Amino acid sequence: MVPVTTLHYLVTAAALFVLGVIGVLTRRNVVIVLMSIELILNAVNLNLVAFSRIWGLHGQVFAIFVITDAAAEAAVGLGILIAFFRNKETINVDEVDLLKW
Amino acid sequence: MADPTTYLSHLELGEPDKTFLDSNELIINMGPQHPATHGVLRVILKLDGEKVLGTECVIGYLHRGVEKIAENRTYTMFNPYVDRMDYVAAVSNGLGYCEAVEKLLNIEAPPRARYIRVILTELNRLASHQLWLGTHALDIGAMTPLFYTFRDREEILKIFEKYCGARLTTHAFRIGGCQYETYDGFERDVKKFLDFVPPRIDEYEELLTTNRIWVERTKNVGKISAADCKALGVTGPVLRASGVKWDIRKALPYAAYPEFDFEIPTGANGDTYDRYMVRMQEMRQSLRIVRQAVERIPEGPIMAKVPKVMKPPAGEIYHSIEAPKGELGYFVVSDGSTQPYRVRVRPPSFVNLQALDIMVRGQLVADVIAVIGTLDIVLGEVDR
Amino acid sequence: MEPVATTFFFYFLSGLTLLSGVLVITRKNAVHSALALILGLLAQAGLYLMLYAPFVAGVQIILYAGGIMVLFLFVIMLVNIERAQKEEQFNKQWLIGILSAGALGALFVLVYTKGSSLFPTAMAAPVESNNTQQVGELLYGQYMFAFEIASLLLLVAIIGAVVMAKRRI
Amino acid sequence: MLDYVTSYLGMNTTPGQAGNVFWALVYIFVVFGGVSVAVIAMNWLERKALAHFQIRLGPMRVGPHGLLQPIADAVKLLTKEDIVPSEADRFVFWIAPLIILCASFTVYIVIPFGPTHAITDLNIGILFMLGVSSLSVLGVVMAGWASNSHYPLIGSLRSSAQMISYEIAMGMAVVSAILMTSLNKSGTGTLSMIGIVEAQQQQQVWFLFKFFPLGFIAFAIFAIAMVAETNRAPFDLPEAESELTAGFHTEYSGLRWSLFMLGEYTAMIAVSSIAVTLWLGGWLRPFPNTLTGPAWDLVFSLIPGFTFLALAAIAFVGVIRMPKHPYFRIQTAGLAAFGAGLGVIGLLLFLPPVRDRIQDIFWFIAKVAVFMYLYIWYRATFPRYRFDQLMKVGWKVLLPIAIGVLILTAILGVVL
Repeated sequence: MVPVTTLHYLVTAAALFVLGVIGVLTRRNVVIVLMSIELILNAVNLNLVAFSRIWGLHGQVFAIFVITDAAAEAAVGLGILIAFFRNKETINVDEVDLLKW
Repeated sequence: MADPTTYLSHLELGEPDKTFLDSNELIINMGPQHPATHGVLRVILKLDGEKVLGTECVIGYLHRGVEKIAENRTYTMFNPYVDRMDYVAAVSNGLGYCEAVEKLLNIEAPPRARYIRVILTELNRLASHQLWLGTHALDIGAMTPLFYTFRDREEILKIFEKYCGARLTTHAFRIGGCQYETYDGFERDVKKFLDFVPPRIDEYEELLTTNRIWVERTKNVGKISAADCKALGVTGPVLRASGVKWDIRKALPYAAYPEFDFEIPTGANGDTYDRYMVRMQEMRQSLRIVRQAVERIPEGPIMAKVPKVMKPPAGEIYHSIEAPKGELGYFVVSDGSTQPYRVRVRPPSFVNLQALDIMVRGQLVADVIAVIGTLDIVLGEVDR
Repeated sequence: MEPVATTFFFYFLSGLTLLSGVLVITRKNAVHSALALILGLLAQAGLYLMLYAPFVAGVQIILYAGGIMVLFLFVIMLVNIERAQKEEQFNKQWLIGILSAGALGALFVLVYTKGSSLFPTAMAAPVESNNTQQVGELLYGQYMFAFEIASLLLLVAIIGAVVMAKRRI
Repeated sequence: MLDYVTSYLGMNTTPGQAGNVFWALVYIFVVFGGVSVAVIAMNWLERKALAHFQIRLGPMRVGPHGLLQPIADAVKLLTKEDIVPSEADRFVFWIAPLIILCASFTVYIVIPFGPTHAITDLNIGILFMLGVSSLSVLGVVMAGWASNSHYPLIGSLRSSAQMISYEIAMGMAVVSAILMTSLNKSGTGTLSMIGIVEAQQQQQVWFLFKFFPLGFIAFAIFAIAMVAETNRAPFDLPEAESELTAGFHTEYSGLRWSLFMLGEYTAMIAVSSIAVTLWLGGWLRPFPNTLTGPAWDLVFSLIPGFTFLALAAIAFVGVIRMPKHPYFRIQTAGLAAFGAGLGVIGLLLFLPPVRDRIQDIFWFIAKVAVFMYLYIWYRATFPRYRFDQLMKVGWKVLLPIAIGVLILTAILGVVL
């Protein structure tokens, strides 16, 4: 069997990234779109940590920053979602087409 | 005092599929099978998150038509039925009914009977308050007081059992006096009980009165003002906790109460904690009354001269007593026959339950439980 | 400590990650998606452990699986998902979306095949024992400024979320 | 193969670190079984102790003094009909108790019952524990949501808010204990559970008494927060039976419900273990540095045996006090057998090889047992908090104090 190398992790991360992009581009449910964004961020994290295996711990530090960003993004995104849902009674991303209501 | 119609809660049951975050309400059905509704009360709660926007009580799950039954029974035959209304304070119920019919018949129970009545009624008040304390504390989450109060209530029930053979639905009194003379050692039993119970009451207070969590759970919860109490006809400890010194035992004395020296404990804020304190002090006052009564109990007959077939003259009478839960009134109408034309009961639980809505509006779900507990309702009496 | 069965665990965990990713974007019910995502996050924490990054793995479990996903589940419960389930799940431009994502994937494949020489195949084995300490030293030393900015970002996010989610301020 | 199995024996480390899968599995099974037995014993003990708090007898019918009651309960729960509400989300409903159970059991991977008596020693041990135990909130949320009913939903929302809020205060208290581990010459702290206990050994003080009263305050905050974390009285709002019937597990019955209970008790033992490890010196025996010398070592190593002998003696007192009526013959014999079993265990613990190995585990379990008893005591004494008061306590009292203690600990650690 081929020994597991950095490239293996990178390929996994790339596949995860593509899955996330597909989710963001095709789903209509805002919650799932937000979760797909989490997938993308996770793919990035996996890349960073995999690289940190070679080039020192800086990648792990950045992974922690990315997790921080993900938390902030989730909080704000879900806040917007709740405000939106309260006004329009839907969580359909196609109907988010007004700049004000 | 606002327009009384504002107290009629008009709960419009909104669309059920709306969630409660988008400024819409959640309708929750509390009961009729719920551990904290003391029987089969059903409260429809309109909630905004955990905040109560309104309540509506649905009653009648325990309706047995007691008042209607009275119209087909003779005065004597109806006597045991009243025990089934407030089954935790059956002696008080019997006392109210017997005295109402006695008034209608224009007879008076002999002094010894009246003393026995006072002793048993006050013991029953204590038992009722103990049961209230146990269940109320259990509702708020303190499990242990329940067992302590039940242990001590047992002693009272033992005295009842020795006196009349029944523990719960005692049927202790008859129209015109008491059926049974006290048993040998009755006074000794009661005195022993009087000595043993005050430390036990201190024990309950030790567990609860200064307990931080208990105070936080009950202070400023379910507040009701004296004016609102009066407007709704709320009586009993609930009224007294709001600062109104109204006790039928003092205001419209009956039985042998004028002969005893006791105080009416009152509260100031009308919150759940005050009602708790009022009831705790009432327990001690009850003991005081019982002690005086048992020391001064006169000798003599226990039954007035009552005709075998009771045919009260046509007329009507309203007689009320201070039951553990508030004013218990009997309105008896006689058409001169052996059966009452109409008996109407004014149950304190039923009237006090009306206050639930204003007491819990704007408070949290957990407070509904505390307030139902503090109202001390018995569904047998509410539904009759 | 030498890791055991590295190859097996790598394929197992990365397979789990990818499977959960597929489930996330295909489930109708958002709660099921969230569950799949939690599974994926945990599998990824396992991958981090295999990469000798235990601290990141711990943070992943605490923050992602225990914090952010609870937030997601919370919101899913609060918004009405019954109706969202009955509606069309994919939008009209789904074909274009998949095509562009596929193009992106092709780009990745291209980069990794053409540039495979860039990545060393042999892995250095960093010492695991004081990983947390080293990360901490970097975080509070070299990346101090970034750390402060991140904390400010979180504060802003908290305020923003409260402002948006609160009904009346 | 045999070499592989025996290669671990005699090693001075945990099987996980030694990389010996066989022994790791053995440890896992031992810990899993031990915890399950502890939960069963805890079940019986809670019912009996609570009953005696409340002037009742508790279970008396099944076995002598109700000793077999937990088994009877387990049989009842296993044979009960498994009801799934028709509108429930079946998959989520099914998986929610499993998540809680897995989360609570996974924590035991890093709990050190002794210097080598742990499944493994992760160098992020305490982080791992907090993280994994925080996963059980997912199970609670999902159980409430999947039941598709109002009471469970409110219960689970309450519960998740409560668990997340108290996790923060808990984390702060834990961090202040971790800071104390770095107060050595090299200034390197550790997150490893074994390392934390060893740090206490080196500094010759339980962290409870370190920087008195800072360590004590942090411990108190943790002790309060852990009760809230495990949804026990007086913070048992999620399952406040008088308000929400049973909170998030209202719709559960039979086996699944028992999984929730198993998870709850397992989590209780787990968080108590964290508290013991961080502040009460883990497996260290009392006064390891003042009462030193072989004589004291001997005295302390005899305590486990005497404890079991005392328990056996209590059982025999029960045998003597048993009514002499023939109806009770089997019960008397059973209790005598139970007491004899305890006595045999006690005698076994006197054997030198056993008593040296068992000491650490005994002291750890004894300390955890104190917390278990406290849980029961709380339940018998306190009323229940209201939700807003609970939040107030968590955010406005515990969290600021915890942060203050953390800062003071850091300052003192630098200054001293």
